[in-house]
Amino acid sequence: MKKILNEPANVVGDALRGMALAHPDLVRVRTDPALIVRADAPVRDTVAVISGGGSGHEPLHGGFVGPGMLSAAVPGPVFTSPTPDAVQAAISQAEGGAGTLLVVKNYTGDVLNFETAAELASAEGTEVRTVVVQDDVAVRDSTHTAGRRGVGGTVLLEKIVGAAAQQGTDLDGCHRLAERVSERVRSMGMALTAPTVPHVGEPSFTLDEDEMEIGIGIHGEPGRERVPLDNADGIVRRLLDPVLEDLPFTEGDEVLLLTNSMGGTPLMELYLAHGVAERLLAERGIRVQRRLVGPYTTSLEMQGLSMTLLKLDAELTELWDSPVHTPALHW
Amino acid sequence: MKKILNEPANVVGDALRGMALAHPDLVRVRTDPALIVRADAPVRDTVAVISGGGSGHEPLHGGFVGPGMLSAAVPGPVFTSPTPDAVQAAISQAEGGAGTLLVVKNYTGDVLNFETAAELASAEGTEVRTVVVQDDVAVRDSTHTAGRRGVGGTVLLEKIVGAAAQQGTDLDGCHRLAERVSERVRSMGMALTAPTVPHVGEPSFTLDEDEMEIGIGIHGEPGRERVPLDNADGIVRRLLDPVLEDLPFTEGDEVLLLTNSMGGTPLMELYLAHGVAERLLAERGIRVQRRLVGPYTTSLEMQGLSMTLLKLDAELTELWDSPVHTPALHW
Amino acid sequence: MPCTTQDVIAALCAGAKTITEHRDELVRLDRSIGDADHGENMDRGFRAVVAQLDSAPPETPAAALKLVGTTLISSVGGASGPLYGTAFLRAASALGETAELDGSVLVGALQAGMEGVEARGKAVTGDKTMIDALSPAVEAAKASAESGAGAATVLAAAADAAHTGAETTESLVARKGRASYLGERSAGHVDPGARSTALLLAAFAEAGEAGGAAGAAR
Amino acid sequence: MPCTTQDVIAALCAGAKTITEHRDELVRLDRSIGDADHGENMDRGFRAVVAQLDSAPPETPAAALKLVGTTLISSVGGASGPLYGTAFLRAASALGETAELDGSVLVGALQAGMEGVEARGKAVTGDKTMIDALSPAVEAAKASAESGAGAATVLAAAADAAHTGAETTESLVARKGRASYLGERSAGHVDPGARSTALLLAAFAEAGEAGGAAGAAR
Ligand SMILES: Nc1ncnc2c1ncn2[C@@H]1O[C@H](COP(=O)(O)OP(=O)(O)O)[C@@H](O)[C@H]1O
Ligand SMILES: Nc1ncnc2c1ncn2[C@@H]1O[C@H](COP(=O)(O)OP(=O)(O)O)[C@@H](O)[C@H]1O
Ligand SMILES: [Mg+2]
Ligand SMILES: [Mg+2]
Ligand SMILES: [Mg+2]
Ligand SMILES: [Mg+2]
Repeated sequence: MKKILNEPANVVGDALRGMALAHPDLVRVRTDPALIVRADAPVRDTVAVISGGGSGHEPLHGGFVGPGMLSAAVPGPVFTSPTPDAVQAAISQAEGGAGTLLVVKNYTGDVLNFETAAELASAEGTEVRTVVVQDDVAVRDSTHTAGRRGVGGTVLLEKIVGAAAQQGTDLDGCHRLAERVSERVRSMGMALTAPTVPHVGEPSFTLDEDEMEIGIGIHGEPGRERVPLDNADGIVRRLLDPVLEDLPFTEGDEVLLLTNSMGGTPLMELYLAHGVAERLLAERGIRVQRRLVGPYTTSLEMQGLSMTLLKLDAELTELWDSPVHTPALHW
Repeated sequence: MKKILNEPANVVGDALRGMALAHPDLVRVRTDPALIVRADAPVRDTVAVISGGGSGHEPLHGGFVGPGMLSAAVPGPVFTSPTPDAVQAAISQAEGGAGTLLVVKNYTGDVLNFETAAELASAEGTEVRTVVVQDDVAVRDSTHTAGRRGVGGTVLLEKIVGAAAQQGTDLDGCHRLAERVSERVRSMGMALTAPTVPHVGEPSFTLDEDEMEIGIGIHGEPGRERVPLDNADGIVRRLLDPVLEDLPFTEGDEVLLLTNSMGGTPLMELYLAHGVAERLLAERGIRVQRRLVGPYTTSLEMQGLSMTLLKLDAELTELWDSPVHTPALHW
Repeated sequence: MPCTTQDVIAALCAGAKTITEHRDELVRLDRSIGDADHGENMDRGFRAVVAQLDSAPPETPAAALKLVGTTLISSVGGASGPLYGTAFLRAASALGETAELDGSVLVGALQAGMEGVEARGKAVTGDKTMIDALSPAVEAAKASAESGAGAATVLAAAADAAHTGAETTESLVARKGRASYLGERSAGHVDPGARSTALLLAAFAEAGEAGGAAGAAR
Repeated sequence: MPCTTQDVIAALCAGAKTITEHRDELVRLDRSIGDADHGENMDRGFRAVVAQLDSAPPETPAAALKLVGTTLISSVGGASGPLYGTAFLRAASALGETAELDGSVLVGALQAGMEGVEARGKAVTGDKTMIDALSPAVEAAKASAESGAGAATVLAAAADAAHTGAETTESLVARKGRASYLGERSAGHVDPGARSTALLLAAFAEAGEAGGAAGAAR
């Protein structure tokens, strides 16, 4: 296993300490339980927007803690949801009296652990709401299954809802907004290589030199199908087509396009893919009004990318544009 | 070769088009010759700070084009210096009447091509100065050799000199400042894996599962030595020790620390290494006043990192802090 | 041969030992159809359980199971933490004040544990989850208890059925948990949670037999 | 058998062809001790040269070499672009108005080209660069011309010496160019630029012989 590590079991805490040193003005961290809070938390009379989940998806979520986005983030072990106590600790550090909105990616473990935390916090008198992000169209949706995963769309939701909270929107309003973003965002991802989890020591799956995985998640799980490597046009088409069909996004729609690196993809290839996506969307008459290109929801060193589309309207665009001041997003 | 590409020969142009679409408010691009200029160029009566070099080091240099940093960037083919005409074209697009400062990383090819461009531009009446960045302590310096490479320190120099130019400093002042930064900055890098150049199709070198390269450059050239894989403490020490000895940096010095990913390193490992570096510097009484952690001077998908230290003073700190508005650096 | 608090603690320690021994196997199973952490998660959780049992030995069987439940919830994370945690908490409630477990009390605890997993995870038999080991275990335990067997025998029956149940998950297409994301590709691999359930029950049963033998010798 | 503009153009096209044929070999050599682009750079440059020669055929040998120089400078990039470009530009200047090259004119051009590379790159013999092919080539050409040989023979002597010179770079530790970053590890590999110099001179010499044979037959 080729990693820059000391004790593999301590990777999350060690990384958190480094992060705190790198951004002393923006965040504070704790390592037991692991959590990251805004340096100025709690912010009085402001809804606390808190997210979390397994580590290994950086900058998600800790990189988005700061004014205009998250109040706190709760990183579990690598690819493993945090425990309820950790979530509860984050709530009690970040809560400023206006309630807490939990942003949970739809994985059984995250949902169950955050659910328990919400119950415990409610029992202690904090008002808690939850939004479950489930934007991954690679997963067939049904009430009989675990449902769709939360992936790249989570970043967009966190930015927009975080902006609303910063502007003083109340818990009800933040919750409704979060549901609205969740309904309008769709994603799909692919991988050229697999990530290696530190406590496992070998790649999560193996792919031949001429193969890729389509419909991958962000935890090293294999995708829906393994297909021959295609060129950038073919790859981007395979991601965008199901995304567009699902909502659906149609001619005249105004969208935000996130071209997301899974972690190890060179920026050159990411921009190249972004250009292809903009061309394909223009051909369909879909108008890209905002864009974000970079590693935002990653899976350790996995090479590959995901495409996320959010259907914009005036409110969402204004919230997207409003200032944000976090380690990974800043304007 | 696992890459998200259409025609490998067109990778630079294709990526530039995607970049322009991603950042329409910040940059304009041309593809023949390839160049990236500030959307508002030329900025009248302001020194044009222009850099460039082979592609594959993104976000260097194109990601640093914008108010407060570079006026233009000239990307050559992957890992190959651009030609003089391309540099000249960038000068003529960016020049606003106050002269041009060329920021050149010390590679024979870059130096020769930029030198020729400078001659041609001077002949046409533009005042041109050049600073050659040579911060890589892995290379033994001597007048009988090609000298030290320009690596991670380039970003810091571009930020600081770009800020000065934006504030109206004249060409002489920008040039002196650039030389001063160059004298105070040192770097060293290592790799766990090799990059794959699109037109080559296989990794630039091969490393066993338990080996790493110390003293690598950013063009896929092997390093000074191949050693057994070490833990994060060991790796960071091997990078920092020669950097500290070289200038030297000593107790009480105030520094900017750049913990730079070579491209494919997970952010978690990068923050972890940053934490180690801050600890080692604190032990030596060196005071880290500013920090930058992320992929800034990369080598395609190479995993690994470099450490750069810049000795700060009040002027450099103020210029570092002043606003910057580019695709990759923004505050 | 009823089952005392000491026997319960011994069984739990045996469970922890088997999880540590099978950590890598569980990681491997989860790597094929999940995210490669089940062995790591369970190992982290049961190490914490042993530490807790050592530092504050519980006084009743119910207290022991409750301690396991809360410790798993606060140390495992993932899907298996809340699910196993709930199972042990519910089993603890079912035990009430009982000081010594017999066959039918055990059935009640097993059943309550399974219902806890069902309530939280919403999985049914055939979804390729730990339910596919738990549900036949409960059935077998019931049948065994109804025929008048003691705690150790009931546990042995449950363990056997769980083992077979876990093996049947190999051919299933997952509908719950992470493996469901793979669709048809999830078939051909044993579910890690079903496997850990079978491992735990086997360890409990073995400890039960040892305890029973000791009890018989007493 | 003097060497006309047509012969020069034929030689340049032969040089381009050999570069394309050896693109991968040059990439491989540069991969070992550099950045794996020398074959790609030279191939891009000489394809551009052939396109230029086709679209605007030069009228004198000097014009042909000048066109090569400017085209390489504006299409190759890297270290080799300005170095080879300068070499051809200086060689063109040395030719002046000469319409047909003989042995001694050729020596002058080769020498001027080499001096151009030295002036820009500051390398000396033994630094493991194209100078290690060029410098013995110039010496051999001089000796051959002094013994009264014609252009083709002089070129053949230069090519032979360049070939040997390139081979000697294998054992050298680089002091210039990218290979110098490797220190001692640069030994054991032929320098790519020295190899491309040898390849070009060999192609020119072969074309010269063919041209000479044609000329003799005329
Ligand atoms: N909804 C569910 N109901 C019952 N068991 C489930 C459910 N979802 C997952 N599981 C069990 O949890 C196991 C995975 O646990 P683990 O790997 O520790 O958590 P995670 O899936 O969060 O990584 C699966 O093998 C399965 O047996
Ligand atoms: N200073 C120099 N003087 C002479 N030749 C040089 C010098 N530096 C490099 N070279 C030659 O250039 C060759 C490398 O060319 P190329 O790979 O195209 O450019 P780059 O090194 O910029 O990638 C080397 O093999 C060497 O022969
Ligand atoms: Mg998990
Ligand atoms: Mg090069
Ligand atoms: Mg798992
Ligand atoms: Mg090269």
